[in-house]
Amino acid sequence: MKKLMNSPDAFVDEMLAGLVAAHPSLVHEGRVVCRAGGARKGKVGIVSGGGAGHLPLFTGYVGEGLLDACAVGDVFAGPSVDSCVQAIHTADGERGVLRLYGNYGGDRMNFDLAGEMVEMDGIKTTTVLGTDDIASAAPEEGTRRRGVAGIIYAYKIAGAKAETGADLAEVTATAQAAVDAARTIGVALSPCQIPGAAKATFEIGPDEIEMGMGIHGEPGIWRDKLRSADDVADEMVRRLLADPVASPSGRVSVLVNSLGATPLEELFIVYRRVAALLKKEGLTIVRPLVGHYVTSMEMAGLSISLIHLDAEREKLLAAPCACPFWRV
Amino acid sequence: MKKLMNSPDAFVDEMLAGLVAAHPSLVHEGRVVCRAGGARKGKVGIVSGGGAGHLPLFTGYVGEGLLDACAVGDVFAGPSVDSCVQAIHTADGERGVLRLYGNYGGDRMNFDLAGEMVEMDGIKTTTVLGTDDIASAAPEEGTRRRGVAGIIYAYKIAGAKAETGADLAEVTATAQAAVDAARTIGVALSPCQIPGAAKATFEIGPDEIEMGMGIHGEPGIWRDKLRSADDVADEMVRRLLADPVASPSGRVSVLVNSLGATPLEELFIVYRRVAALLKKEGLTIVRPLVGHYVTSMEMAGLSISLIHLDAEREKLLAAPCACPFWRV
Amino acid sequence: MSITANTLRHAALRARDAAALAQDELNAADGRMGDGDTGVMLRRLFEAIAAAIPARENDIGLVFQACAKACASGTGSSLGTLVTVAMMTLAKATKGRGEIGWDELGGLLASVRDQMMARGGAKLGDKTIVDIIDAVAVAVMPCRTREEVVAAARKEARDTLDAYRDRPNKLGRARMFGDKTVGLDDPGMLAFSRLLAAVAA
Amino acid sequence: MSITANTLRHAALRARDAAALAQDELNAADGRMGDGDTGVMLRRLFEAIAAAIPARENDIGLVFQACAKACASGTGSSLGTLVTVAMMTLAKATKGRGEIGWDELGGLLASVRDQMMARGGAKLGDKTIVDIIDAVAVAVMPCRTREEVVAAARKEARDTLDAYRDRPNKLGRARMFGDKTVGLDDPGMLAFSRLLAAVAA
Ligand SMILES: Nc1ncnc2c1ncn2[C@@H]1O[C@H](COP(=O)(O)OP(=O)(O)O)[C@@H](O)[C@H]1O
Ligand SMILES: Nc1ncnc2c1ncn2[C@@H]1O[C@H](COP(=O)(O)OP(=O)(O)O)[C@@H](O)[C@H]1O
Ligand SMILES: [Mg+2]
Ligand SMILES: [Mg+2]
Ligand SMILES: [Mg+2]
Ligand SMILES: [Mg+2]
Repeated sequence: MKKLMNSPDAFVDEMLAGLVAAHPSLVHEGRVVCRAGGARKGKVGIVSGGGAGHLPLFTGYVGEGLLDACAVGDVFAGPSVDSCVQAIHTADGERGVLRLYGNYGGDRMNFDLAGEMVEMDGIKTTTVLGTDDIASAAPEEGTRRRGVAGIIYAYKIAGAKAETGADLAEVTATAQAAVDAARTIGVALSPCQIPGAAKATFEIGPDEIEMGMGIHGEPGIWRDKLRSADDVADEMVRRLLADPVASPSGRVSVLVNSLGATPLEELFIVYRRVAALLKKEGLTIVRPLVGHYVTSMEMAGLSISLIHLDAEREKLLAAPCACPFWRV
Repeated sequence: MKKLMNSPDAFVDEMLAGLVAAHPSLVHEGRVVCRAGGARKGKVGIVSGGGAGHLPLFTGYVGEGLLDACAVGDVFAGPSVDSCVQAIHTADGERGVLRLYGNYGGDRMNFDLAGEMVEMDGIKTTTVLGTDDIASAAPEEGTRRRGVAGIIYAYKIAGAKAETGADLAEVTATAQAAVDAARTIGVALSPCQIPGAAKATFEIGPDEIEMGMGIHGEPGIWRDKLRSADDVADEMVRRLLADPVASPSGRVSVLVNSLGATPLEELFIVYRRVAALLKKEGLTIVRPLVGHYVTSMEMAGLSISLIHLDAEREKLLAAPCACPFWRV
Repeated sequence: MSITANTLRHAALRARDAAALAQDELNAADGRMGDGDTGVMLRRLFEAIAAAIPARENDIGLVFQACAKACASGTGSSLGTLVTVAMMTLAKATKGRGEIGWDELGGLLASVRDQMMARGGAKLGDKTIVDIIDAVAVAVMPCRTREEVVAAARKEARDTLDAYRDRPNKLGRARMFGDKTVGLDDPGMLAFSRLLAAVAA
Repeated sequence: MSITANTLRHAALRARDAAALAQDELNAADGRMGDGDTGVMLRRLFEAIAAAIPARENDIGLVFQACAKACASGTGSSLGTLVTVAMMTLAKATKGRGEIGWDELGGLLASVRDQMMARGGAKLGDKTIVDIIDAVAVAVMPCRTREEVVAAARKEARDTLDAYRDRPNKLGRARMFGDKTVGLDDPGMLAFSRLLAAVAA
């Protein structure tokens, strides 16, 4: 796995430098990226973050109607506590800050510590954890699930809610409800490599696929010979629909997301089947997304995310937003 | 190179089905994709096309302020003459149709034949060929150069011109000027595979890079050990700037484009350097683009395109447009 | 006896069967210097042509036009388009004719060659299908009967393949392979010789 | 003699040197069940700590707080954050103190262990750094002098590594490797034992 880079140590900082150079709506200071205009006074702030290597996640979703700031660490390693503190400060518009990020042990420790630190500065914070990966734990253990691509729905919905002037408790509740309504499952076809690492994050045979693998190579549900796109899509959709949600409305949005190397051609082949399956189940698809939204660098594979929409979520999903990688 | 697909024969048709299912602004009939609203009467139509396997090119750029219709063939094989005819008919708003596509022998034969056929139906057509790949022929042989990623600038600029109500000759001249002002060079790190093919489109060592390779694996300028991102960017920019253009204005747009598997992280690392180099040359960058714009499925590598802007091109580049993969 | 619409109907069936038989050989030949699809493309193309030929049409030009139509929707490959060009050229040249003399065949092939060169940009000597058509066109030019045409065409096709084998391809995908194509048959030439052998059996 | 700010300054320098020496060993240990970065992370972290320790501060709590600050900006890795937690815990517990008795060390380590568990969610027996801190905390609890603490701690650290080696890791990245971690040292535990050996030399 070749990389166009200068040195593993400079990978993340040079990537952030390029990101903000290409997108003047973003600025960065160290490992924190925020809106060029800074925090908007009177709006609840939303911060996210985690390990680098998942672009457009996290930093690409900073913008109007989405996130206010992100803290990123090295590739696949959490942001430092200081970066988390800094991100929260940057996002603070004096109405409190929601920490909205994926459920990973290291990230949680750092954001929690940061939360306590900023509280001493008088900033009120709350936490909502992305827990959409249905392959990472059973439904009964929902809070142990990892957060993967589905979190971008929570960004969009909570971000739109915050723009309405809602208070911290409301934004937090809306974000939590969005996470609770989102489900994701992924398949991996080839690994990626952490810059500077001696070998790939995992090994997989030239004709194998792994169902349910996580975005850092966390083991999935099964590994077997590659199957047809329709067979793979069928199983993924079946698993997503079998996972219980509180009150399904019959309206969903769906995200068919490349983990990196899998091209748009294959995403559309899969989306075609997903759309047909959901239709057959009587579900209406609203604002589907197909593309590179949450990646693991050059990993091949894709994930399918489903979010069940109530009237409020559907409205918030349709609200205007503008960041380098998503615009409504 | 594993693919999530159902069968090589169904690859393109299923991909198109998924594309239009996900993007209601597009419709397709066979191998032709056009705007859902159909041709706008009184506007010069613009059609493009070529082999499939380059998404978002070509079909992804159909939309307001861009293309009216595209004809695609099998993966890396030209569209049939009939599809070209059909695309031209679909794009016809009774003010003539510009055929704007990459300079490849097969595509040219088919679009030329189609042009003669529709002329019998009273549709006036013109041709502008994308010839931006500076690695494919010397500057003196500019018309022999292949068309690669830089063509999307011609789509945008000609598309915006057509929306102004300009006539066929004006739109054609604007498109030709855009092509003449655009330069691209690519590097490849790994090959891709045509669905159903027994082997990859080319072979390249695990530590090698090829400078100047084309988007179907056409041989480039040199092949050597992988170098640092900055070294690679330096040479690419040097080659782009050394290629003479008619009247450089000091203002350029630049596209750092993934050929497929190369992730955004690496694109931004390269863009950071490209931006610094152009600045050092006294050039001002307008509306840079970084992402997956013209790919070769899962090929690893990237291309850098530069377009020199005069006042009109800069204005047209900034004009509103909306397609699934580019919005202004 | 001259060439009629019926001659074409029979030829189309033979060409279809020959293309099916030659599929793997042509794919393999193309695989050595291209994308390995010449055989499969040609099989599909001649299936479409055979299916599209009108059963009762006597106008040779209209028969060729139906063939051209079938080709135009069937493929976007270079060779496929060149076959379309050939069919269109023949359609124009024979429009309104119920029969054609065997002595006209050389001239018709020559205009096919010229149109293909005009469309595809190949030059004589580039080692493409154009070279074998050119050679056969010249060879059958003096022929007056079916027997003469068949004998001259078959011999010339074989000779041309042999003559070009040890020269490099200079056009299209195959050109990228440069001197590696020395010793190999050009897939388009090979395809023409196989079809000719079947039609002229 | 008791523990003073000066004791910490000396310890920090020894820890920094030990972390540098152990870098490759720890990377290799982590490479077998994780992402192979424990060593490099720890070296950087203790370089930052050694550089951040105030030269003239006598308040032990403030010395630890400076260490915590250095950690917080240095790393986002799990172990790095746990070291930050340890420093913060010690800072809070010793704020305003100019000296600490060696008999207090067991209690301090126990609260470090508790805070790490509260933050990181590890349970005793998961085979993490928490287990070795727990074991050492319990072992030094009855000790009254530096000599007693050093002897008990070094022995207990070795014994704990030995005791856990043939058990599987149950937490974090290493958990994914399941029974493949049997026979291997946990990199966090190994790191603690190397630092301890250096500080308690
Ligand atoms: N421009 C051209 N002019 C003449 N012959 C051509 C041209 N391009 C291709 N050919 C012929 O077509 C053959 C390749 O056909 P095919 O494999 O169907 O095309 P493709 O390269 O599109 O896959 C070549 O061997 C050559 O004889
Ligand atoms: N949640 C946790 N609780 C206790 N110890 C942990 C926890 N997570 C990691 N560790 C310890 O940290 C070590 C790994 O450290 P390091 O390689 O720096 O972290 P990372 O896994 O982030 O790369 C493990 O061997 C383990 O001892
Ligand atoms: Mg790590
Ligand atoms: Mg082909
Ligand atoms: Mg071919
Ligand atoms: Mg590690």
